[in-house]
Amino acid sequence: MRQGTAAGSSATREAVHAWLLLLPALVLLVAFTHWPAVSTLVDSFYSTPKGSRAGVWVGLENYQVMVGDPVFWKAVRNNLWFAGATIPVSIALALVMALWVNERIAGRAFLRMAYFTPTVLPMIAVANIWLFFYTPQYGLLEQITGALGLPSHNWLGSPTTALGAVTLVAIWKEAGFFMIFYLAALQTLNPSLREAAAIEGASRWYFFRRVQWPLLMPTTLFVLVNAFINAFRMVDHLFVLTRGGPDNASILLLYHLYEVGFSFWDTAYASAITVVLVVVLAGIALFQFFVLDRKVHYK
Amino acid sequence: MSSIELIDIAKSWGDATALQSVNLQIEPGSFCVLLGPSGCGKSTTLRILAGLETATRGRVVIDGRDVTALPPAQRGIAMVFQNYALFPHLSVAENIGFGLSVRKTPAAESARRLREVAALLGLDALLDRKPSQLSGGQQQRVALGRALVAQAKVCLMDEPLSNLDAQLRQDMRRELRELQRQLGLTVVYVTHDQTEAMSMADQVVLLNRGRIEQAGLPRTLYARPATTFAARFIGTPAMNLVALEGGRIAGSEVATGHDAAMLGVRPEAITFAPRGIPATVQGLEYLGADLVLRCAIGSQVLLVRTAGGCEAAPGDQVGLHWAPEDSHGFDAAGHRID
Amino acid sequence: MSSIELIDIAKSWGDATALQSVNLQIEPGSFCVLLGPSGCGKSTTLRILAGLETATRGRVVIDGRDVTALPPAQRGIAMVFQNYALFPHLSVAENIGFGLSVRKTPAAESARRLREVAALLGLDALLDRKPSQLSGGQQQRVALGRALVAQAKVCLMDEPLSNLDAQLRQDMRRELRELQRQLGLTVVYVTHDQTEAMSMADQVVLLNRGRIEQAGLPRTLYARPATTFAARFIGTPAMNLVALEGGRIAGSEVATGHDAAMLGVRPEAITFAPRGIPATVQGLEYLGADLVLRCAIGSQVLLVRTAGGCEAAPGDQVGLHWAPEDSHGFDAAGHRID
Amino acid sequence: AGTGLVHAQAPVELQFYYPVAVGGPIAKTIDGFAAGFMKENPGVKVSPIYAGTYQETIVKALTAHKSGTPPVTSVLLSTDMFTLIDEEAIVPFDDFVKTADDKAWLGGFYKAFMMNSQTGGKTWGIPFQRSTVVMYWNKELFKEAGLDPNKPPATWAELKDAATKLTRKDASGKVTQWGVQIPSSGFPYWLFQTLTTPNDAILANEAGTAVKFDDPKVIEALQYWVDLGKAGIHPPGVVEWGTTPKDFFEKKAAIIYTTTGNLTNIKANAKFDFGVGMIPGNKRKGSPTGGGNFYIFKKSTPAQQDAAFKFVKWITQPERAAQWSMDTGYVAVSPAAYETDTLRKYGRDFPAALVARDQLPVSVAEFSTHDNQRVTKALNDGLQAALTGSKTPAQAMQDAQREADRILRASK
Amino acid sequence: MAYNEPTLLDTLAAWLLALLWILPLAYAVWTAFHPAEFSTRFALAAPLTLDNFRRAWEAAPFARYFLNTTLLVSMVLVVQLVLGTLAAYAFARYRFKGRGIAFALVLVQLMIMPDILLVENYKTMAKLGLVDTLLAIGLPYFASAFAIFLLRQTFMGIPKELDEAARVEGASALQTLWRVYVPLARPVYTAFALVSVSFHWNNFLWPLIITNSVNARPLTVGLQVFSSVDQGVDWSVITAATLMTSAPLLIAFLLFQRQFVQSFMRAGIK
Ligand SMILES: Nc1ncnc2c1ncn2[C@@H]1O[C@H](COP(=O)(O)OP(=O)(O)OP(=O)(O)O)[C@@H](O)[C@H]1O
Ligand SMILES: Nc1ncnc2c1ncn2[C@@H]1O[C@H](COP(=O)(O)OP(=O)(O)OP(=O)(O)O)[C@@H](O)[C@H]1O
Ligand SMILES: [Mg+2]
Ligand SMILES: [Mg+2]
Repeated sequence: MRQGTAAGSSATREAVHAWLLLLPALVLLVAFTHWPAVSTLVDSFYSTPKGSRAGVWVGLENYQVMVGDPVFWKAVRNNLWFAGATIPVSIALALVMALWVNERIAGRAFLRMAYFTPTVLPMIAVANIWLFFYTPQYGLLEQITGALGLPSHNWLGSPTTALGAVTLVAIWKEAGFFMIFYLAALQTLNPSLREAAAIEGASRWYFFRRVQWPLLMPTTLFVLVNAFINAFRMVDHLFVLTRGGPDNASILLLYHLYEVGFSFWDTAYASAITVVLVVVLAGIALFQFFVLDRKVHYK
Repeated sequence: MSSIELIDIAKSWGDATALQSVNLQIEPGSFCVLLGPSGCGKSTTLRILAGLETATRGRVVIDGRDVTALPPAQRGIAMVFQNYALFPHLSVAENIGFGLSVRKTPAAESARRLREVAALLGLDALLDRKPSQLSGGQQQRVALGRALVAQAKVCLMDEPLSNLDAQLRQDMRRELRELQRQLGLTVVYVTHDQTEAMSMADQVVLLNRGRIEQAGLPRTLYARPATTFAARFIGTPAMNLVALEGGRIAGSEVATGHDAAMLGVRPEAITFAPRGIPATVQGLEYLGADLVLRCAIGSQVLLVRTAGGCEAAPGDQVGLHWAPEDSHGFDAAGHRID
Repeated sequence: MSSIELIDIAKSWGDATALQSVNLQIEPGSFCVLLGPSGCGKSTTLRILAGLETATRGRVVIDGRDVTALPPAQRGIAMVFQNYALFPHLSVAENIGFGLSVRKTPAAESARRLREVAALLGLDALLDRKPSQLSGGQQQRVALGRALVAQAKVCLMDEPLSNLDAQLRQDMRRELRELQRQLGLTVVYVTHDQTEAMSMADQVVLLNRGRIEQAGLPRTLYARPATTFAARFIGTPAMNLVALEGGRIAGSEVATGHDAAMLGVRPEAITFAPRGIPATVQGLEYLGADLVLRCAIGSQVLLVRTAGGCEAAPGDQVGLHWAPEDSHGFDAAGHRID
Repeated sequence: AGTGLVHAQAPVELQFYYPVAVGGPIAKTIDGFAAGFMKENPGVKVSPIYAGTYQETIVKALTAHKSGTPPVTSVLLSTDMFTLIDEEAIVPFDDFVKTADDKAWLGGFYKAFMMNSQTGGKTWGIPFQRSTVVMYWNKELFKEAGLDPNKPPATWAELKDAATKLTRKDASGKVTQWGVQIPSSGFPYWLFQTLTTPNDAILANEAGTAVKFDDPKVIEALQYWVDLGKAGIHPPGVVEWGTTPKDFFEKKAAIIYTTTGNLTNIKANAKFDFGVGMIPGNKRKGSPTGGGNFYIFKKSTPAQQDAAFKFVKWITQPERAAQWSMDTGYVAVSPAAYETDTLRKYGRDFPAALVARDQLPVSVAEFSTHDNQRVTKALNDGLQAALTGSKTPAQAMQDAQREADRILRASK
Repeated sequence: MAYNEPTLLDTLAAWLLALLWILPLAYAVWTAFHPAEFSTRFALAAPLTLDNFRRAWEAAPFARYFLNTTLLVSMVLVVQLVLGTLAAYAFARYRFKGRGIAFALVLVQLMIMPDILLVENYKTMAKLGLVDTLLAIGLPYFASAFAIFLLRQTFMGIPKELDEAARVEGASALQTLWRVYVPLARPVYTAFALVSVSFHWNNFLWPLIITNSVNARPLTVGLQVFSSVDQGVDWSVITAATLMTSAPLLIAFLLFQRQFVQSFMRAGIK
């Protein structure tokens, strides 16, 4: 009996400590994220207020509009394509890069910096530089393909390649970013495991597959959730490169959302898109997290 | 069967020197035990042998092949790490079978070998556990299992039994020795347990501060220690080393007939004899089977090992005796005088 | 000085039961040694005592205070972990001084204590190293130092000397025991080394499969093992346990005068006597000071410990003798018959 | 002059957002204006606030507006007028125009600029940094192609003709130099107006409530644009706005359409003799205007609004407008500005700067409606679809019309 | 040892990828130091010039912006690390009711695009009277789900034995955190710091909207002046301005990447 309450009180004390540790972060989160997010949810059930005309309750109308919005669906399709390309490719590249620069490879400091540049350079500049790369006729890509005798191509201006072109920029940006986290994680692995594997004659691939990869799972989970979310959040370069064009060939959901919110000023409809985007993202990301977290090996 | 040769191996990290100049020859199929005090360079020697550490100087030759620059995987060795180095995310079975699956050993064969090793080490019931769910000794056995299952021609073991209880340890010793003989393994074995060294070794190598102090048959090291260090290091309790002053035990009139700076006598070589050298019991330590008495002669103290049942108390006067062939003389530099 | 009481402690992880029902009383200022085979629950007991593991059932009382629900920091204990658990990012000095600086011990005082402990453990020259730059034994000494410097009233040590060489280990034992007496510490000490258990313990607790098999004075455990398990576990080589058939040694005509299922005789209690029980030498093991002979009587095998110098060869016929008071009878369930 | 008797101890705070859409030390010029104004009006404290591009400026302004703390005045796109009205963010200037002087001032701007500044009989914006689309051509390339470098194409037919001659291919058939290039990224509708206007089509009504994308004249204009591409004398697909001047410098395009705001840039970077001319006509001449107007925000105090009005009036005076035009390459907003000595001299030295002015009489309003960006997007999408060949011009414009009608239903 | 070291093939591939990755930077360097006409032509004989940098430097009060940005990123980083560390520790080492939900609530921040919250957050700042301050720029980013998530993953990977050892030594939860977890997670802190600093160094829209005066505005606002595309892209000045503003970051990275080299987890735990 006594023991039960003693154990109980220690559990309570633990919980109090934990919540105290969380408190500052949670207060700020609630104030600057959750509260605005809830008001976004509320807004999505009203019409867009225009001047002194307050929004009126319209129920699900904004959502119905969304279902009937062809641009929205185009953005959804594009975004799925974009996510399907950026997530695996950037994670794989990040991992390979991290594995390389974690070793004593020639020019390690330079390689690290090279891979990290996408994170350092501001998007405004980067997008403009990529714009140059993609420019027909004298752009870098053209200079290269031209030297190889290939025909000229308007990468950003043709609907077949615009999405691929912006995807490439995203991969470039993401891979270097995630590389940093893999690199940090690799450094915390116990080096004697590598020795043990070396003695057993494991090849690099085998060692990676059986030891490093599983032990990097906490980081992969982190990176995966972020890559997934970023696939729906990274649109900055669109503003410079294609503005979603031509004819929505490269439009992504968040870009569409920006258009609706900050160009059309249809805040209610924007709220509805936000709500759907956040709910779907949160659903998938949290599912990923809570399912995978169980399978991840932590020490 | 593989021979091993270490030629003039030295190793230092910055200022810290772990090995000074180690030359060692290990016969194919033999069991070589590295002995020595903590920090003397035993693990370092093994790690250089394995190729996990690059020697600052010197060469490693296995089977006549210079492997100094070869990666561990190409040296054909197995190893038990002093800190186990188990894969934390793999089960016991996977840890043990790691090398087998690396080498793509057929499934049936690996299952059989895994079963055998697990049975040998008493791990059958634990095969699905993760290392974090094992006791210290169980982890050590897994580490041992991982090395044994490989059946590599050369097996390096760094204190593989240190966390096992006496009984299990004894069983293991026997099994290891048997396995080694059966498979013709060349084993290099680090231990701090002399019983282990004595009972298992074909050759004992005694290291001290990164140098080989003495290498030879166990019996030789016990019976004819080359230096006072070797004399003191081997045997429990350690050999008594009594300072002599002009052939007499310092602070007494007892003549020894030795012209040496030090006289060594093993505690177990001393018996009680009414007409022996008179000594005073100063203290005693009970060790179960044995009793160790601390006896003073002049200014010197000698330990005497006797049967556990013996009745003695501090202050008792006793007579001590030892055979001339049981006494060892050392010069002032600590070298044996024969 | 602190007393410790474990009341009906049980611990399991899912299906795996580590402790079944442990009741233990440790006197204030005493030195209690936990002995037992690998995986029997020694570390688990210590960890429950330390508050690192929550017992599935039962209570822990230190100094009359129920600490079952108290966090480790409030129990006033120090601990040496079996796996050392050194802080890899801290130097040796910082590792040892960790607790002192956490408890804001004045700088002068901590410096003094650090110096003392470092000197005691022979770590003076290594104070600035990181754990990764130490040998196994050196790491273990750092772990020991971290616990000693705290001078907590209760000190838990999990195989603190397992990776040290015999000599250092003996020194350490003596120092530890002295320190414990001086400071009036209550020490709970896990070891698999019986010499250690015998020479250091005020009380030996023998665990087997999560239960206490026998607890008592070292001499009692040696002289009057309560079960065949205790009999076999304590002593090296282990006590001979000979199956009896109607009072006779199985497979022979040798009558023992015991009405028991098993007869126990310690190898060191057996002497050679021309008119003793006839036996055949089957094998021998050389242990330096000692020689262990394997002798067969009927279908049973007995180990006999004799002096290392003894000359014997397999096949020799010998006569064995032991005193009646050196023989122990056990019933079929393995319990002692007195 | 004596209208604003302000107490010295209570200066009126005048926050003023402005975007930067062209290169050059614009911030310095603006700060200079602000300082000059404050010197003459000690009761007012003007804080000019750089607010990014046009798009970022309106985001910033409307965000502040929605939080109840908008700037007092801001330069925003003239096409944002309907949006700002709908948001009830701004007040018309008419209320402040009290004196005859004020009225004269208001009437002094080019009509073409006022088209985007007035609706429903009220003036909501005052033209400030305004531009229009003109044609630039490379005289050297003209010479090389055997064309008269001083006689730019003036009609669609001439344009097509000249462009055909100006297009060059290398041995493999790859075009190395395009005859003409009309950018179509970002705001294709604006460039499209350089084709619809000459074809005598006006895309939106003055009230901003109806559009005529499916007008045959509009489709014809688009067809012309698409045909330029099909003829292989205009780059295929969507042409990037931002790189078009560079294409011109690099001689990858012999004729380009772009804003007058690019004049300074092209003057500085073109390493060859170039000409600036009016947009070629078809049924008529004409080009859309563009750029930014001053607006006054509703949620500021009357005193602030008064001060803002004064500031706007002050800054659009001919001398200032002239200076602004010279510094930035924008078109000066009133004929009076071109009568100033500074601009007159500048025009003499650099006649190209006057082309925009000369084109203004035939210029039309930049396309703008209620729910402007949404309707614009419908049009842009249609244009890009046609230019990339995924729809026929007729189809594209009909689709855009349908979409625009749907959007504008609510505004009617 | 020779084991597992990258082969020549790896080195080649790594360099090839690196060259691809650094291409934008390389282009920026080329363009920034050459006159505009060489921004699209790579002639070895091209003359060098600092004129682009001069033009960029004069276009905005960059000195002040550097100061603001430095203050901003330091403030944001410090607060993020402190709050993130505390929260991550709670998630990694405490079992308590509502943990899953609390963590989900934190993760949700990752999905919500901060720009969507512009209007609401502007209102909040206006209410707090913080508009046009550095604090206002940083405040919404102080609680970083990214940091919390990252540190949680890291803390979970730190051997439990070390936590136990610290507690046995009498360390309180916070002491354990500070003396054991934080130092052991150093490579991860380095990684996060680099990323957070880069992000806030380059963050644009929110700072632009919430600030009005030179006193509070960060570098990117200055940088943005050159991105205006109304008159076409002037790569020379954009790249010069970019190099100018990013140089501190690049140098910081080169210095701090060494922090990754140290690995700790070798000894002390069997
Ligand atoms: N986390 C765990 N989950 C499941 N079983 C465990 C766990 N930890 C320990 N055990 C089991 O509990 C039993 C007791 O473990 P404990 O560590 O106390 O053994 P020990 O007596 O210290 O052994 P050793 O001498 O080998 O260190 C062992 O059989 C072990 O496998
Ligand atoms: N990385 C290192 N840097 C500096 N010194 C080191 C390093 N590793 C080991 N040493 C030192 O080298 C010496 C030999 O170490 P080694 O591990 O070989 O000892 P050992 O004989 O195995 O001892 P033990 O029995 O205690 O394990 C020790 O004094 C140790 O402190
Ligand atoms: Mg060692
Ligand atoms: Mg244990």
